[in-house]
Amino acid sequence: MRFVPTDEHEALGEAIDEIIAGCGGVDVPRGWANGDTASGRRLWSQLADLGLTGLRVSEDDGGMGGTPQDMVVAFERLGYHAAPGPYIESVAFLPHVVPSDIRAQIAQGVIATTSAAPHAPWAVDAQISDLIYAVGDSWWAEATVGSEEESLSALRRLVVVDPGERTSSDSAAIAFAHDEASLAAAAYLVGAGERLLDEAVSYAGVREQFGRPIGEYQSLKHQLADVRVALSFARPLVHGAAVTLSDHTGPRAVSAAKVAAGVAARRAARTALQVHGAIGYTAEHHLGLWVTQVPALDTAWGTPATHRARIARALRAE
Amino acid sequence: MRFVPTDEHEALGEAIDEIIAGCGGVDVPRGWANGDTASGRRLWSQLADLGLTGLRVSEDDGGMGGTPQDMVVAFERLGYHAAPGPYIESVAFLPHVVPSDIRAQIAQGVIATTSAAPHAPWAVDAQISDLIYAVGDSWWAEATVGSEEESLSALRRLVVVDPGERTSSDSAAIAFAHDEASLAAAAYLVGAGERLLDEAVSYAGVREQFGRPIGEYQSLKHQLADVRVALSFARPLVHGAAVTLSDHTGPRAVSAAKVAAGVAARRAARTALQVHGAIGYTAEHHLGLWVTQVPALDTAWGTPATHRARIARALRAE
Amino acid sequence: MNLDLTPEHETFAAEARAWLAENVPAQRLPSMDSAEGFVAHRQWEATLAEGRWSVVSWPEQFGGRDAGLVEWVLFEEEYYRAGAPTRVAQNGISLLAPILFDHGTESQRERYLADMANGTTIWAQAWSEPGAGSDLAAIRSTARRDEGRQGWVLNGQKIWSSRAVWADRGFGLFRSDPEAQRHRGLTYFLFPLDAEGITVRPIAQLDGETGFAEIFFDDVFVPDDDVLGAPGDGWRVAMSTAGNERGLSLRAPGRFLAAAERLRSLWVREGANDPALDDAVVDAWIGAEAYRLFTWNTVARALDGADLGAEGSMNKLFWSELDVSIHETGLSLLGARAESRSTAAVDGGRWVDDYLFALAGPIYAGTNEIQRNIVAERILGLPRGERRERS
Amino acid sequence: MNLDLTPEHETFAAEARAWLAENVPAQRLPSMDSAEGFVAHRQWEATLAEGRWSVVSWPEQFGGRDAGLVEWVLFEEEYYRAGAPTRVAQNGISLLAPILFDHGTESQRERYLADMANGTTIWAQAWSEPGAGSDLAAIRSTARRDEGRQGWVLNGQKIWSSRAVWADRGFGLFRSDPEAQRHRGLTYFLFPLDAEGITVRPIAQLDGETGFAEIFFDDVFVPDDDVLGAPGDGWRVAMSTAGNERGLSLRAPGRFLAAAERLRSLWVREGANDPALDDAVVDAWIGAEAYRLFTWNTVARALDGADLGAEGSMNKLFWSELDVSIHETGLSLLGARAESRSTAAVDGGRWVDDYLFALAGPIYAGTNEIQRNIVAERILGLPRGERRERS
Repeated sequence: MRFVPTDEHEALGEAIDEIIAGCGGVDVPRGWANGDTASGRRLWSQLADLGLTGLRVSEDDGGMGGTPQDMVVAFERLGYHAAPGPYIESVAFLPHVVPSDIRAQIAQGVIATTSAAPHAPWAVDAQISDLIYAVGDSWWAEATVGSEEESLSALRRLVVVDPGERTSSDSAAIAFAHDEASLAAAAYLVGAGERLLDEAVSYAGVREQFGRPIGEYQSLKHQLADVRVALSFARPLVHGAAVTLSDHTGPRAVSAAKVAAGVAARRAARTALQVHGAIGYTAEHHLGLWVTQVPALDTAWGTPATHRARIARALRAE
Repeated sequence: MRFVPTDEHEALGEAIDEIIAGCGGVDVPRGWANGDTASGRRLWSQLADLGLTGLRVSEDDGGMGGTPQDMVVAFERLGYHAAPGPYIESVAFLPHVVPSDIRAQIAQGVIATTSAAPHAPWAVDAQISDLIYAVGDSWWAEATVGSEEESLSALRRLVVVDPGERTSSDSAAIAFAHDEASLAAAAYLVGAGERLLDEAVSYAGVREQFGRPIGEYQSLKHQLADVRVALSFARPLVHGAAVTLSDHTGPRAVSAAKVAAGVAARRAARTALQVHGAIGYTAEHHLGLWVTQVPALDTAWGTPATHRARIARALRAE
Repeated sequence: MNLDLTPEHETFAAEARAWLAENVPAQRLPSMDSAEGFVAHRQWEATLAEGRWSVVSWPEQFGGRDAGLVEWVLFEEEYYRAGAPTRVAQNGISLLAPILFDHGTESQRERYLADMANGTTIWAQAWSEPGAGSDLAAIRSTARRDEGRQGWVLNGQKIWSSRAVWADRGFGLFRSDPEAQRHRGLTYFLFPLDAEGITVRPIAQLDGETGFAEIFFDDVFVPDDDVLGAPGDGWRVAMSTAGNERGLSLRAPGRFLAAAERLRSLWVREGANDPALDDAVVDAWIGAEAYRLFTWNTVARALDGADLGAEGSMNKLFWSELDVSIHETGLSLLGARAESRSTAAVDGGRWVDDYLFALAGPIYAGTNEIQRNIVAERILGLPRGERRERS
Repeated sequence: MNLDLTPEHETFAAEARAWLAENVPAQRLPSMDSAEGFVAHRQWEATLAEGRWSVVSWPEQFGGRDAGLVEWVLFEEEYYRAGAPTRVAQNGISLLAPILFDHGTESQRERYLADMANGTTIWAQAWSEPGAGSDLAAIRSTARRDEGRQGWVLNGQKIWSSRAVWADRGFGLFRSDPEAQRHRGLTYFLFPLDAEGITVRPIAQLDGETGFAEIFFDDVFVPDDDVLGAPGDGWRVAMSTAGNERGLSLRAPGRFLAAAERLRSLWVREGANDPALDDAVVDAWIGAEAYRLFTWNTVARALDGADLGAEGSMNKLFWSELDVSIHETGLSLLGARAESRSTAAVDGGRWVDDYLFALAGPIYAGTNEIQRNIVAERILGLPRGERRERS
């Protein structure tokens, strides 16, 4: 029993932080939101060199053979930095579905995306992806790009895709892929929530109203404390679900993690917006990147209602 | 359009306040909680003299022929003072169900109670009542007292009763009686919430911690402000439901009033307890009379779940 | 205690309903915070004015109907129920006009009201500054007396000015007495947004619109004619506006009743299979009903001459939270598709747009934290404590 | 990062489980805050001690098993899962014993620990005073030096002393230096509750129990032997207890896991037809799981030597709100019958009892407002502001 990130996990997180800082930090998602995906693609390539895109690809297929724990550590950092692009699709979902040659390409840094109805009805960011798929309950297919829809999130392009010829696939493997994608989204949400909290705390320390830093006002203090508590109790659910992902209790643990991470991150977003006031509501301030990404990811890969219903079924059957 | 209490309503409320003050104010429910019902019975008799117990009995039957609006004004005051005894049963429910000779007795001040399953499974306070009934969907009956159960509320005794010979009754009239009883409970809850808020505001102004009145702390201030808002928006629903009680939208309006009054009063109870701290948690302080009465009445005469479900059905059918 | 309309009121409401049914554009107009949408919304103001529905509560001489409070609320209910466009003239009509009526000169009323009512002149507010958001008394933009030209010279910077990108004129407070502190020594000015020395910089919002702008003042001359109220008296003049903005006028219940009804309709179409969301829909409906009845009670008391004072703060807390929760529930009902704001999405993607708009509610027109202070101190009478000053 | 138990830990948990299955009373004991229940609970402490399960983390010489943190949490999980009685010796074991181990004399440990472990001596805390609730540093009860008798004379009044009505001994802080301010000049004393000059007055609680008492001190003599830590050093000594009370020790996850499981069971039996309550049950289960995993993470970090400091405040906020919401949901599932606390009611009426108990959670052991201040200032590093002082 040692339920705490290892030194290797810490090192992985720090490596990701450094690479993102080197690519421009917040300028990466800011550029992406404005249609300039160059630095985002450079980031993708550097993270691929680190091994991130092959984290869940076996060493035989040219990947790192990492664990779900490694995966959540990585996605928490991606969320913290609002890293744009179809990471969930490429890193957490597709490797469990596509054949080994495609897995190997993904490990090497090829950008892949997919739709996976009903929980992921669009192939996110297909317009910048090299490989585009559609996945059903028990099949996968290469897909072609259809119409594009604007997302609630400034960072996501929702692309309708048409599946080509379908290849049968193990439905259990696809179900597992859905769970891992949901868990990746949960980890991303926790990271996003941590960033929103950091932004709010910094701003509260410098912004003054009525002659005092607003961080002295007890009302904002308590709202921020509640965010701290919500995130601190959501995170162990994410890490715990990573540990038990392959157990028979894995699906409910993933659902609990996704629900709690979404609640905590939404609370962080609302509070950060409230602390920043109007400046946080502008597209010029980077806060909005997280404020809109959070509800989008809370909805994607299983809505809270979907995940709660799955837990209810499991608890009733117990 | 003049949606505001009339002068007559104000006068009725003040008369009730005065009578209760004359009977000992908070000592009435305090005594009742300790098993001393004498002042509570004296209060009942004086309120009967005022016309309260005959408020919803026609003048032909010796009552006041009052409106549902009069009724909610009265129950709000009863709730404010935590007046104990089966007022909802005698004043709001039974007059619509029992024959005119019994209505006349109630108007004269005879204390009556009833069970009305499923929403009121016990005949509250039957041990001190003169007339005891059981009411079903389409019948009523005199009833005998069975076992007694302790309530969450210090002010209510839950008495299981056995119905005797059943008399058929108009099911529409019984349904109307249920609605009026629910509305009376809602009004009582709003009054109770107002008292809890008043108690909390007074205490917050005098109690000091860390050298300052706790009412200066923004966190408690904001909690109290939220209670003020919740009660201020629940009250118009109660008064509005009284106005439209006989319309086809009456039932949903009653349900909305009961739900909102319960939410607001529960919030008031939680906040008042938090403001008072440990002293509020003692049986010696009178705050507990309201703190326990509120969840009991929120549950009685249709739980929030029951009332929300009824609204949902109405909205879906619209 | 009644909710009965007089026959006159019923006639008024029926007339409004009929006119709206005939005139409301079938297609939602483009956002009024876009160039194209602004033009379309300005045209709609003209249409409203032709029907004499743009400013029902104003005197007839300025384009109104001399309507009372009850009629005004009825009109607002009908307006939103009909799905009519957002009012691009809103800031002028609800923030500036009451001040012009109370504090303006005869000449100012003549010059500005009629054009405000028909959309010829769209007004933008210029309240906040960087460093003076909810704390308006911290204003630093200046007005320097110019005796020779019989007027004032404005300098400084305003921010969060809604509609200012395309609007015609602005109104706001400037510090005319540099010696005076806080809310003393401020003056209320009216000015054209294309005046020499004014630069307007659009600020894009979270929702992709550009409803806000910054306004920079570099030696902008304003003649005495365009001082509203007495010089130095701007704070008192402006505060009646702030009360208005937070109070009844900005948020008649129609908007929330309409949103709750859209939610109900969405739920009947989309949500019948997810009973866990029933309660949220029901609570939204209860909230909208509560808001409607609360308003009617407020109207009755206002007609009785009650001083509603700080009650606007309760109002603002309630509607801003209700609006967020209606739209969160709407997005929940949409499930995995909630994310799309495409016009091909359910209800044309407006659930996302309206959700993002709702998120701003707890911030603007005085943050909800400030509103809770006001409720706690002015309504509940709790002690002020350590805060040094507050609007 | 793993959640695997070692074989030794699994053996330990299995042994505890087996012993509990054999020994936990089939019938719920009467409330420990009643005369009869106190006796029954004291007897249960003796039974626990016979099995050497009363203080698993203590050294063997005092009746413990030298168990580590992991075993302790495992034991707590098994304990609550088995539905075992509330611990009447809790305050002594979790608040006083850690101080005795850290600050006590050899003689004090010899005198007190063994009897604390087997229920012979039940201890009550005497922290708060009227006027010094969450603000402990405002203590006014005094300790006057009596050189002749080599001891101290206590005077004053303590309140909110749990278990004091039937307990044997008490511990608490008194002001030994009348000149010193706030948290300086306080001394930590141990005393028998039947000492001459002590009067204990029961205080009935909202839930009808008498768990609290006031303790009045009228020239109560305490010898130097019963001063814990150095005279004047009481604040520092006591604060390690307060951290403890708020932290890991008082609320191992077992209690909330057991409550969430009771809720799940109730819901399967009673709530299947009311889907609107499903989400609340699910959220309670998620909360209990989060608490369990958070605890295991805390245990791992504590074993790594991390300073957990203010984290106990997050813990307290979370469990106190979770406890209220589990019991509110339980009552909702019971529908119209929720109100009854009769033994004939569902689950023996305990949902009402436990709900009322849960309502006290956000108040005691430092109100949740104080905990939020601590989280905001010590964990998030937000500025203290003008509050003059805080524990």
